[in-house]
Amino acid sequence: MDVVQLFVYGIVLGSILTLGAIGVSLIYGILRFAHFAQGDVAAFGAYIALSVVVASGLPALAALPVAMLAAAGLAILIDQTVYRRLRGASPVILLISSFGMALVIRSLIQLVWGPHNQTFASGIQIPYRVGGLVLKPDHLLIVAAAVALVVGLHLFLTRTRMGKAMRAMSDNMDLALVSGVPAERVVMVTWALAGALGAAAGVFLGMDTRLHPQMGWSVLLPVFAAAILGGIGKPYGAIAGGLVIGVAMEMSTMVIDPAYKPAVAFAIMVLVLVVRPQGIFAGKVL
Amino acid sequence: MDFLGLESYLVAMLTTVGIYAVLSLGLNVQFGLTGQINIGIAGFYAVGAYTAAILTTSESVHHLGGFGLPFVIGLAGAVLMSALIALPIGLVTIRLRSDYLAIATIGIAEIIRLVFKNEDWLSNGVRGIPGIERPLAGWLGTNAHVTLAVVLVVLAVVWWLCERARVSPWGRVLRAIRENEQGVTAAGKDVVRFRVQAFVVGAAIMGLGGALYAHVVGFISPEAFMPLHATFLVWVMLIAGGAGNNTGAIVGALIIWLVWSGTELVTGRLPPEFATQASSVRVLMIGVLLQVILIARPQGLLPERAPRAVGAARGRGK
Amino acid sequence: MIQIDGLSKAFGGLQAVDACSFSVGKGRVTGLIGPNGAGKTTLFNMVAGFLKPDDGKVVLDGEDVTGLPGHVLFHKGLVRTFQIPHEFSRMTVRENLMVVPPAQVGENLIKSWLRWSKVRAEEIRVRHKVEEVLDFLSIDHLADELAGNLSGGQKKLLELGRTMMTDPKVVLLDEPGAGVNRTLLGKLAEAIQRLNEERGYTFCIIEHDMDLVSKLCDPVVVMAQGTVIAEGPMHDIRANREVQEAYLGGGMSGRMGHHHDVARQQAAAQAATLTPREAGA
Amino acid sequence: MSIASAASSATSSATGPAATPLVEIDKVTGGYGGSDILSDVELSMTADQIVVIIGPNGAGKSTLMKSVFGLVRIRQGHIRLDGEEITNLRPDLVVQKGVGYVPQERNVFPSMTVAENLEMGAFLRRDDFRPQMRRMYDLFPRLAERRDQLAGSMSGGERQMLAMARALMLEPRLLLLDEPTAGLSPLFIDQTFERIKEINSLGIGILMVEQNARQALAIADMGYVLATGRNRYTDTGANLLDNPEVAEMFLGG
Repeated sequence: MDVVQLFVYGIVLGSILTLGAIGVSLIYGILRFAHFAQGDVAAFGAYIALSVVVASGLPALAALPVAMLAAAGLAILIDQTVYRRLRGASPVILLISSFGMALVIRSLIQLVWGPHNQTFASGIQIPYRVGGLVLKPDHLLIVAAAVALVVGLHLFLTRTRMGKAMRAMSDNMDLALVSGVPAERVVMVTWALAGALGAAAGVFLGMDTRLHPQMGWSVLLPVFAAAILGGIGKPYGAIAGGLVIGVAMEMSTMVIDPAYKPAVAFAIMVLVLVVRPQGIFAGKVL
Repeated sequence: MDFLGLESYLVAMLTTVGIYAVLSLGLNVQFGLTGQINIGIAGFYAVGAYTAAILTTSESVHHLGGFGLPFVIGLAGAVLMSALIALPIGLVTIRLRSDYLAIATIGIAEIIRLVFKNEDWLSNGVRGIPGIERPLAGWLGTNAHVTLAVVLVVLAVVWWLCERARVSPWGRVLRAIRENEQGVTAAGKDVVRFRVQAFVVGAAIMGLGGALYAHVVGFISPEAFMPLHATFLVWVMLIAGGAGNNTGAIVGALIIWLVWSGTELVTGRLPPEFATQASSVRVLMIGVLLQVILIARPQGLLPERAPRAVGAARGRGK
Repeated sequence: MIQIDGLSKAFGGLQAVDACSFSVGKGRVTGLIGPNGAGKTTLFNMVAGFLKPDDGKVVLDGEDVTGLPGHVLFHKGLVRTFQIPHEFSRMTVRENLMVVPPAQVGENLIKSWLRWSKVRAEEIRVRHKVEEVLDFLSIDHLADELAGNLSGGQKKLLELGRTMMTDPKVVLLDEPGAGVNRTLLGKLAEAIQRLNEERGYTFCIIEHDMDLVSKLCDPVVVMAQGTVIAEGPMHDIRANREVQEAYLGGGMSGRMGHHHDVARQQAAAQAATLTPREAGA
Repeated sequence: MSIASAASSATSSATGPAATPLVEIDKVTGGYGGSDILSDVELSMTADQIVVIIGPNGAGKSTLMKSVFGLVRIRQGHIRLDGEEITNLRPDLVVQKGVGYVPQERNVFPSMTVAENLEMGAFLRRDDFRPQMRRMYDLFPRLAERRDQLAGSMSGGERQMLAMARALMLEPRLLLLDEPTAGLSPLFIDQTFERIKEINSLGIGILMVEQNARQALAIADMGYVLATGRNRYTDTGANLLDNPEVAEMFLGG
């Protein structure tokens, strides 16, 4: 397939991974643990959107706010019921707990929405043709919405009191606490943001391909690869990381079997971890 | 349920528990002793299963081999192959922090699964490899009791090897690395070498578990090596039984499998149209159980205990 | 035993250790003191192979060992302790000590499986050594206690005990007295003294507790601003004006001769602030 | 010379010994976890003073300062701020009572800009803090030049300035400084002491721990010498500078 075409697909996938990776990075920056249920929170958001779409007949993008809200609520709920009780335990315990939480969410999804593949909209979209390039309307929507969300997040982190408090806490926890930053509130906002952005990633992934209960698990590896590439704990790095991983995964199909796309994410991640554990884009931080 | 039905149910259940106990012991070498988080158990489990299947099945045009070799050679091959796969992975990833290692092992397991799913010449892809004989079938027949006995013998040997490893100076260095790496360097030990060894030994044991599985079930396909059964349950077993404690690893396998199949008894009563939902309910319950254990008793049922020092005054010591 | 020759290390723009030279005599207990930020721990880390020096040489018992990694130096007989104890918390005190002896047969897993009698015989030897060490430090009652449960002072004793599990040529102790209560401090000092006198151990000790230094160490080396400014018995060191100035932070202007302007400014500033005092007094 | 007369003569503007001290540390015993680091320590200062705590390593200097700030468990004794009890009060509440604290290390938010660091300093303020921010830029012109630069990319000296400015954003009555000149080049050490004097001249009490005893005592109204967690000498900065016993004490005399 055409290089430029694959690049476009890469940008679309990259936008989706970016949103997931930002969530992972935000959680890591504030709570210092790798949240392995992030992919499944994203899948949950996608399925909520599916229910809205089915019930109302609106397009998936219109269901996005509801999905984001619901996933934010879910993220806060699991934090309050489980992770909060494990604060102060070693990150290893939290990591294993989140690994278990991933399965809980996945089985809930399967229970409620069934194990089959589903799509937001049946029928085939008529793509735009620009030169030799094929652009699906959904792809444009995904990229535009992802950009809007990232800009929104940027404004939140740099312009609002709470956003700055979040950055301060991720930067220097002790100093933030003595400055009067309300730690538990910041933690809740962090979960809400990570959940909402995860839900957006899930909805976009569902628009781009299809929904199935394993979608969260299958996207977890590239999402973490993106977060690590960008320097985990650094949301702005996650943007670059997500785009690099997305483009690399799509472009790789020119030389290797598309079935091995996840292996590309993995290979890049291991390379980064071994060569430059602080991430490629260290320096530009939360 | 009549007596024979109950008995065959028990035999089948204990056989499965035996296989899980082997996996749990393998994880204990990595996580319990050394503190390595391997979320790719399924990968090494699959390598072991496919290796044993390819080595022992009779020749087939659908996949590599088979070579029709004896059961014991299949086991040895499984151990060797998973160790060989683990070695380069270990050398590359072992210096990583625990959470990075965790995500890296997820990737490894995923890639291994993709290989078995897509490389038809090797594994017959999604159609899988059928016709794997019961352990020692040519010699002792296909009796389920024999199968159970073989699994339990292998388990006993693995337990003994793991226990010896734990109380040996080798295990002592691993536990010290888990506690404080710099302190081990200051004691003149090459930390990286020990960590790679632990990772490889653990993976080899998981491969052995995979070989047992292939022979017990008789048919393998990539479906069997999804992270849920192959990785997640093993983690819950080790955490519940007590990380760092080899006996705990076995007890955990038994108890969690009891709970797991117990949940089937509950969900089995649901009308058939809820069959798919039922399996989700079971995973849900196990997932919640893990959270409860982590919050209420993170050290597990049988917490880690210091090995009794060799030559201590009591017992047979000098 | 150790000769340190022109050792230097800079972090970013900061010259932490600047052409530092002194030697640690065989069978002596050499003290290394100096105000905070003098570069003592950096120097220690370089000597013990935990940091690579930018320049200079470390000679151990006649052999150039500059830049060798920590676990290699360990096998050459150079052992260190840490300012913050690096104990293995969820292991017993006995196990903590048993980890240390080098090249144990049972550290090979295959041999542990197949040659257990050999491993066992060695374990018994190591165990006796542990008992001897615990006895020497009079903490034998703690043998089966988890190291994480020990008090700060007991952990320091354990650190010292770990160095005794090999037969080191020289032991570097990084602030053995920090965070140790008075009673245990006496015990620790006595142990160091006896190891030196009865077993001929060579020590080099960073310490801030001057009572401990004067009790244990001869000679004492004083570092300030990354370099050695004095060397001698503690008695002379106390009376040394330059050392006193270093501790008061005034020694700096004297040493900053190459920054003439800064030095002059500082001198002027000091003179200015001293005037009213003299007037008042 | 007695302590009281030294204090009043050293600070011409002192309101006399009868005035309520800004800070009063009254026979404080305490430490971290189980063990006491401070025993029966006393210290008293007024709002217009610069007070320096010096002493050999392990004397408990930083611990004493942290005890004012609620970071140390005080077992016995009292700490009062303007006569009000603040013993064992939570750090963020101590901040609200008008105490600014500049830790020795990790005292800025490295990946936030200078301006954002100052905003974080004012986090507890609900009113308009921009006038105070302008005052800080006037006091530290270097920070004004770099207001949009990330704190992490600044030199040690600039970061120290920023840390002080950040702590001043709540307009505290008392500023605690933990070794403000540690690791700074001589030029920045001089500048830092100059700024400290200026801050004090704005009517903010300064209580600081310093290794650089000679220069610190030179600007101090009062000096407290601690050794092994106890008061050893208390006198005017000038007198302590003159006292040969102080120098020897550092060497265990």
